[in-house]
Amino acid sequence: MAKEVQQRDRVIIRFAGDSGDGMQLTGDRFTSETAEFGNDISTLPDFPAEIRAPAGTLPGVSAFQLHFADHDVMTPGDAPDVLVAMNPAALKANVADLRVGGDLIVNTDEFTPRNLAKVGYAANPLEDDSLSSYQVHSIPLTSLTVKALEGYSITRKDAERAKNMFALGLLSWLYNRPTETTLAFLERKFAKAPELARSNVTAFNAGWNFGETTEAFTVRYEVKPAVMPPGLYRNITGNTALSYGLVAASVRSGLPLFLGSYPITPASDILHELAKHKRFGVRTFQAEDEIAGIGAALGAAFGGAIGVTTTSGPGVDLKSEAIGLAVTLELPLLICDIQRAGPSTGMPTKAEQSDLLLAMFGRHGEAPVPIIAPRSPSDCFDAAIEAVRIAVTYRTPVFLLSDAYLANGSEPWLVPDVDSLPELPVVFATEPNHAKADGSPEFWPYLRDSTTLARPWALPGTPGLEHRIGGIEKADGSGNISYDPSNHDTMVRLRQAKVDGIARDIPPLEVDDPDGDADVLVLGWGSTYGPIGAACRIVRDEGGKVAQAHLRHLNPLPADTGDVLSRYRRVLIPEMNLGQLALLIRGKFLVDAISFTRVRGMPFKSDELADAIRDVIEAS
Amino acid sequence: MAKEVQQRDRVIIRFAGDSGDGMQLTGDRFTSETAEFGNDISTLPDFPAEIRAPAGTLPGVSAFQLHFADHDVMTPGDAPDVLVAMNPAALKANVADLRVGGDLIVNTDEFTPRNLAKVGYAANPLEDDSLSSYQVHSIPLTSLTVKALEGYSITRKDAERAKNMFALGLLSWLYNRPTETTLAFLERKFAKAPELARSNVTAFNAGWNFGETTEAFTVRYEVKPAVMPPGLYRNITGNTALSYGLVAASVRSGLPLFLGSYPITPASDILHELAKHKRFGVRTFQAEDEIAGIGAALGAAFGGAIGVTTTSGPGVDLKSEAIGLAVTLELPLLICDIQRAGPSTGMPTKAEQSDLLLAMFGRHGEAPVPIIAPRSPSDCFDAAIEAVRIAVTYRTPVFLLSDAYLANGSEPWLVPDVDSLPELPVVFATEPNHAKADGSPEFWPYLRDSTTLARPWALPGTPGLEHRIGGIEKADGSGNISYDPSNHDTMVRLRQAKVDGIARDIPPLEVDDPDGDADVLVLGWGSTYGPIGAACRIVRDEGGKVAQAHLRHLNPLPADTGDVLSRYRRVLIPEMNLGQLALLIRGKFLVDAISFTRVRGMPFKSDELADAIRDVIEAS
Amino acid sequence: MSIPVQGPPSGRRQGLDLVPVTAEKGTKKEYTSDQEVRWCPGCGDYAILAAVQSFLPELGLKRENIVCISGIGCAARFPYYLNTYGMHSIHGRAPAIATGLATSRPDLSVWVMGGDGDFMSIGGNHLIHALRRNVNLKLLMFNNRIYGLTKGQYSPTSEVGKVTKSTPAGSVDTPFNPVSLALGAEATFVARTIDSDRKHLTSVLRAATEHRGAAFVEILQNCNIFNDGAFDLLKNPETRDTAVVRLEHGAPVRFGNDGEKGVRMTERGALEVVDVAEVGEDALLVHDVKHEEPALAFMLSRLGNVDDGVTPIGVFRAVDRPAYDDQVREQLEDAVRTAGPGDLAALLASGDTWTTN
Amino acid sequence: MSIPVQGPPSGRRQGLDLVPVTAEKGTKKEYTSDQEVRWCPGCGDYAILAAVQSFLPELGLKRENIVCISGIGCAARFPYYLNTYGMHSIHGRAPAIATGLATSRPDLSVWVMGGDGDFMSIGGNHLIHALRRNVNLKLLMFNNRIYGLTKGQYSPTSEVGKVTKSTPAGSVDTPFNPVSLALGAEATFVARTIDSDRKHLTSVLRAATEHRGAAFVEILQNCNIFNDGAFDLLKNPETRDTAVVRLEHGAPVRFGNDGEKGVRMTERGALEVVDVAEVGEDALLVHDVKHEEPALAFMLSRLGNVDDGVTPIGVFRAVDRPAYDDQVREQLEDAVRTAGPGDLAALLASGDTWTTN
Ligand SMILES: Cc1ncc(C[n+]2csc(CCOP(=O)(O)OP(=O)(O)O)c2C)c(N)n1
Ligand SMILES: Cc1ncc(C[n+]2csc(CCOP(=O)(O)OP(=O)(O)O)c2C)c(N)n1
Ligand code: SF4
Ligand code: SF4
Ligand SMILES: [Mg+2]
Ligand SMILES: [Mg+2]
Repeated sequence: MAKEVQQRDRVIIRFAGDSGDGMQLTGDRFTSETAEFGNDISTLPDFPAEIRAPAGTLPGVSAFQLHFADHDVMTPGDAPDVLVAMNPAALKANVADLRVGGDLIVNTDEFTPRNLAKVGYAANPLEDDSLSSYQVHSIPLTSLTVKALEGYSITRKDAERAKNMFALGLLSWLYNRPTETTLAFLERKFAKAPELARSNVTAFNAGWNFGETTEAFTVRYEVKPAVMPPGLYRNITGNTALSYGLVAASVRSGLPLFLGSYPITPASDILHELAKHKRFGVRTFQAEDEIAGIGAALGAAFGGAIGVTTTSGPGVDLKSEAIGLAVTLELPLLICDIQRAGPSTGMPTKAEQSDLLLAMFGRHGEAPVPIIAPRSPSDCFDAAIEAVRIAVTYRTPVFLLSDAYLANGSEPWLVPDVDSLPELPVVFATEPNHAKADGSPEFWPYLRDSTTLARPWALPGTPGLEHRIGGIEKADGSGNISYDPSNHDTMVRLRQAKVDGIARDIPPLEVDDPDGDADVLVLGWGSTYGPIGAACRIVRDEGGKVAQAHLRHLNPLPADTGDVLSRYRRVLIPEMNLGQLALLIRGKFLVDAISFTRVRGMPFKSDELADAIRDVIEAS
Repeated sequence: MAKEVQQRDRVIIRFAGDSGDGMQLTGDRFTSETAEFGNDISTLPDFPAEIRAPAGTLPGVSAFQLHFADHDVMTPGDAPDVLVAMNPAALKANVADLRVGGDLIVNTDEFTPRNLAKVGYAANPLEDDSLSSYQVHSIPLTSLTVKALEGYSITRKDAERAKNMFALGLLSWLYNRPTETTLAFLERKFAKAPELARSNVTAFNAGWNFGETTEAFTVRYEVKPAVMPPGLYRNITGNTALSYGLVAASVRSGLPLFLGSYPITPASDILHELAKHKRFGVRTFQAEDEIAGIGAALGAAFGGAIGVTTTSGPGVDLKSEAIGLAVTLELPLLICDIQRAGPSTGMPTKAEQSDLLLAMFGRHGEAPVPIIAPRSPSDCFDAAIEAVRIAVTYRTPVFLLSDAYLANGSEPWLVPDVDSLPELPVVFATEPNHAKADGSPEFWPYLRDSTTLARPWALPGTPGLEHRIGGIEKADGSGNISYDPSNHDTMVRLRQAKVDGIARDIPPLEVDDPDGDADVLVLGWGSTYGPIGAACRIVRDEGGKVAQAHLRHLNPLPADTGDVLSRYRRVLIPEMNLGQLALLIRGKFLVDAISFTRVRGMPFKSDELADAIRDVIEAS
Repeated sequence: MSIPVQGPPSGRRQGLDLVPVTAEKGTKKEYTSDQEVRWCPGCGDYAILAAVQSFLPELGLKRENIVCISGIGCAARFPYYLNTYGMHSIHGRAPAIATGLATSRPDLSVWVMGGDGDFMSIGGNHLIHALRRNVNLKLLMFNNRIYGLTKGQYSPTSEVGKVTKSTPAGSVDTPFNPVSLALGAEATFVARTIDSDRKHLTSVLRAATEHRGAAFVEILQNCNIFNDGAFDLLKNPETRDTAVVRLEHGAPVRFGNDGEKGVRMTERGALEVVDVAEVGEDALLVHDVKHEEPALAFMLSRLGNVDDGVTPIGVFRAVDRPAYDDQVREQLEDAVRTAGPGDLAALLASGDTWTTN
Repeated sequence: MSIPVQGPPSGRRQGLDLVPVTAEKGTKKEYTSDQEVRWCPGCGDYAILAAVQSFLPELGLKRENIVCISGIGCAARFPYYLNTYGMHSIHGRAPAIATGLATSRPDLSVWVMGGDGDFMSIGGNHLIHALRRNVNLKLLMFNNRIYGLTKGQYSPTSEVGKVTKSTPAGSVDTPFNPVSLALGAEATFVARTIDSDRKHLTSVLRAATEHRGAAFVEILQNCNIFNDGAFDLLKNPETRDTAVVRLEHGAPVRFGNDGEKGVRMTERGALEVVDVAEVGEDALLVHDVKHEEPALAFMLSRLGNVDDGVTPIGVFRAVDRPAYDDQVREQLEDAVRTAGPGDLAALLASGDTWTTN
């Protein structure tokens, strides 16, 4: 009974199984328990590609990884310490990532000749020595669960399905997690089917007791709670945080939120989430295509709403023309691009950072658009508010570049106090702003604010300000159609200056250079923040010196970016693309930045990044 | 009778009038006569914006400028020596450009109080001294024409309309042009209305005789023929040359040409031109939108045609997603972007070079596309053939970036010998190229040529090569769907390497550095070739040293670009955008290139470029 | 100003309900902007503009609550000339943009103007979706059966065999019949009228504004530059009475110089043109714009195929169906009614939470 | 190989004319690719795949001359599983891509497969234009009334009130009736069938291949994950006979367990469901797929509105009209016939030329 308890400062667990095995749910529950316990966490779900592949096949494998620790966690982790493999496909697809010496928990019931053959195992890997570098725990999870549930009046299928709760119980025991939230969750989830609720609870307890009783496990682990700033926490994914950020921006600005969107992985969840918040006056319009989605958002913006459109790469392509219209109309608009692996359909469920230059340049003509990128799942909340702030202040479309990893990954979030959120005051035009030659007042829709260069936002319904805007070049000030060559030059430069000028209004680039004497700066953007931070930590732990800076504003860049870069001998830019930020930084600052790229649809491993940093330090 | 004849080495004439005044036709005819005479020429039509504005208004002014000389001409000229203004609007819109001391020929009949008021002339400029810096020739062109045509059984309207032929006759006399082609043209044009033919000929002759007889003109000018390489010449616009280039590529490759297009200014004329060439098996498909246009072209390419789509900026935006598909399908496809002033609708009839970065980066994911740009109207012919060559050789979409100026501008073209045109041999796959595990043959659509990295082009209808391609990431070689992370990284880099590798297959960057000792290099691309060349000539004529290089291949750049750049102390990059090539050059080569930009919808003036060059020379 | 995003308590609405009215109707002059009109002299668009400028004041709405949204094309220049709020957007997308505006602003009367290319070529999809959704928009399509602005290519409503710049050997594709297409797309209001018939045009506009939901109006418009005379048969005093069939709700379908012709349904479910004197008025089809099923209206839309050159004009269909935007707003109101207005702090703190201190 | 771009001398063509045939018909196995099928177990797409794989060999065409083009969606995975040429393209654009292929290659039999979202949402415009043009394509729309691939949002064919991930309070927009929309878009061939009725499905496919031009086939398809049972009424042996109306050319429209029900046209030009015993078979509407006007077919497409839950299946319309691609090719042939094949040297040297030496 009294098993040995070992201390760990961090653990990475991956649950892997068939799409139908409920691995996402298992992961979610373990995450909740762990959060409740007080560890810091980072999670990474790894869905199968798009459609549900036939059971037991490789494309059907669904996985969920979580990393928890007694200190702050920056990534979902590179190599799992524990892999739960519910079938041969899950084993095959995931075992290579398992740390040598790690725990491998397999559901032996599924290791039938048929299932093994399905994924190309010539022999049963549990029976040869191919897994000898791991601590293998072969457990007939399915049959143990079914046995535990004998006597319940549920179908055999339902009994088998509960095996994920058995596994969860076992893992909860292994890491000594609090179980209340899971038990409460099961009651809630099966509120309408009490027998299912009871049987799932039983399966969960059976798993716990199995750990406690059996000889298979000789040690339990303990991971102490992390010290985190005090406050109310919840776990949150990037897509949820982004949605909440939009709702918050609507509340704080007093403007209604209008989402025009067409479903696409991995952005659809934002549409789903926002569709729930009708009480906040949020309108969600599922359009006939991406163009209609952004078009409707722009129409709503003309009417005074916060117009938002959410999509991923292929949708951004289609929205290009409308974004260009928004640039020239100078209306606020938010385009959220949840980046996925391209080109074309690519790998829809996988992450990539390859839309940066698309966001910068993906429209004909000179059509500058500010770009913001969140760095972590919970940061999507703040990034969304900041993006809306820029859009409404500067009357401009703004790009928010998230990605599939941020979208579905999660981490604990210190729930902010509503009053601490930025206010987003918006002043609409109500009066004429110009005098005609005869002295009578008139309204000039392109007379700019001298600081922000923003034009007035005059809503339909405002008497006396009736005006027409359009995509043809406009005369500076009056906004009337103009084909005057030098006016065009002026307007092109004004639009650029307006966007460039936002640099005055954003914080300087924060640099994390603990001793202030590093030679090498690692510059990143977006979801690589965690892996880069973890890699820097690895390098520093070895005594290496490295500085980290992470860009939230990609366009314009913070005003001091050039200064910061010039303080370091070498600049390393890791990206999940072929070097898009690197091109911009090199072109703008003539700094010989080193581009380190991996385009695998997955976050960097902190180990490989640490290697890259070491290489640069050594070479410099 | 025997008027004084003065020699000129070059003359710039601008015809300007109302849209209904036939100025384009007049310009065209004068161009033909001048070409026939043997001068070198460059022309620039300047259409009114889109719709026909009401008669006599400024937006309704239509102009045509031509520059002819006894030596090679590089641009349509900065400031006209002669302005023909058919009405007050034409005068007002154009007179500021006229060289001081230049000839101003005005049609006094149109200078009525009503017409003057229409364009905001408080007083008749012919009657105050506002035009005193020009040689004003006030001529009642309309009434002289009508008088000359008394007795013809045509309507008064038709008689008035012939005033452009009167003006043409006068100018033809003034510059001593051969008149046969115009007379023959009129016979052809009015073949079905002989009375109109006769009256137009009479008007033309009346104009000639008016010059000969009246005191208004005391000198005639003579511009000697230019020395040009011997051969058969014709005048050609960029859009026609581009169309011919496509037909030639079809003939030389033996592949049928398929154009999928949606009308848009200034690209529509290519559709119109190609629609005429059914005898060449050219299929033109006027699609429901730009996406369908490129989609159909891609479908045709799958079937073995040269698939082409023609458009301008807004259309390119819309085609982005399909271009990304073509990138990953690795099928040949040509996207001709006839750039116009943006963003959004912008100024549809005006030129700009602002789609370069769109062509480079305007698609989600890493989706590299080769880019070619013609440098002059006739060069569109060769550029089109080169673009098709790259597309079919490398199985890739290719961008051809022309612009509104090249599209409508014209110059003499030494008609090439068909046999001298590149052959474009294409080999389709006919056999399996791989062996299954069991040794039986199979076809792998993504097994690449080891040199070009091109994949095989296997046409439907080829037995044994049945295969499926798609936008999802494909396994290297087999082309089967693959979500394997490292395969994706491989494929992303392979597609990039394929495009980068084209650099091996294009000529080195030609540098025009007469003495080989210039410190300053002017680097350009596209339609700025003429103005840059003319500016360099101006600077060199003053004894300045400057080198010129012009990029035809924008992606990839010629392999020696970096070398060339490194040979010069300063690099100046003039562009009709905000510095798009400059960003690429700086980012790629870390060269502190100076960007000189004007975004006015019109070609650079060679004078302002010469100034810019002088500044750089002085500063370096 | 504050934005009235919520309308009064819900319930089925009529025509321009929710759009604020004014005591003093405006004048045509007030509805005319200061921008110079730049269509070709003689263009049919002028007549449409004049009709709309005269008609709008009649509605007695606050002028600032009228918005006109267009795409690109000659027709699409329309907003510049109306002294209301307006947006000249991008080619084909006006119905989508207007959908967003109408859905978020119940207090606006939203008009969409455009050409046949704008609405039926590049914008075809947005049009049919706006119609099936029944968004509260007035959609006026100026059908000149040609692309005017791009200087004369054939359009999706050009007749077969049309020789244009892009079809020198004649077009080969069957055009859309805009009325049929709209009916096939579940439109609740479909009408056709003619640029030059000011009275009829105005009466159709009036019917369209009385309709709540998407009202699609095809206006046959002469492009005297690139497709001159396309509708001469319908305009020429000599031919028009035998060519134009004026549909009137509740009346038998008759036409001809003295109403001597009529339209009757055959047993096979087709229409035929008959001599009223022969068959008697009772045998004629009685037009019913309120028919819950669009099939009869659809049949009428094909009359030109049955009897060459005959063109029915007027309202084909005008049935009640809740408007998309009204329903969207109702869902918001319902949510607030049943669960109270949103509480941001509660939202942020929803789900499993824990506290550390 | 050389590309056969020109067909034999022109003239009106039938069905699959110009596509090379083979002496040895293939087998279902030969038409099955080596790729693992990745739909959810139980998905209706399996039945459609099996039917197509069995049916195609029947045509006796050379397998390499068959091409299947799709957009994106579950349905759009179809090409991977057919051992013919295929392209899995981008969302909604398959009809456009196929148009280019069919227009340039008369020797191919081109099929377009996709879902209701692919064809009617993002791809709606390409669909209606392909139909009016009458491009020689077989367009099969797998209508599961949901977005499957993106995990369950409502689609333009979802019924009003549908609760989905994106419409938690129920959808408010009226869906398209795909048959009505196609007819409104001037389609020459329109049919509807059901995934699970192999025999009917195959008979409709046969009719579609016999048709030259665009053949639009709506296949009601069960998505057992996100919209399970959507068509149960039409499949359940208890209800199907009274719910499904099988249209047969030339036959009176009857249905019911023993054909006891029938469809008749009222004087008002609407349809009604009647008791055959009462009215007599002669009173029933006789279905005519060849009717030159689509109005009756349109009326039939609305039968479900008239009598709730009744769904007509079969061929609604199948009329002759020259195919777009055939006509395009004829224009090329004509040009060559009248003016000879193109001469590049002559083209380049056309217009005003001059010589210098
Ligand atoms: C995306 C895009 N494609 C093409 C064009 C070019 N274009 C402008 S208007 C137009 C069609 C005009 O025809 P129609 O809509 O019938 O209007 P009309 O000019 O006849 O009134 C086209 C093709 C454009 N502006 N934008
Ligand atoms: C441009 C673009 N927009 C959106 C998507 C996402 N997407 C893929 S399939 C699909 C709809 C699927 O529904 P349907 O066409 O009915 O096919 P089903 O999966 O139901 O067979 C969507 C929205 C995409 N791949 N590309
Ligand atoms: S081109 Fe035609 S539609 Fe356009 S303004 Fe002129 S007449 Fe009117
Ligand atoms: S989600 Fe639905 S349509 Fe897609 S494969 Fe599964 S059952 Fe079929
Ligand atoms: Mg038109
Ligand atoms: Mg579907």
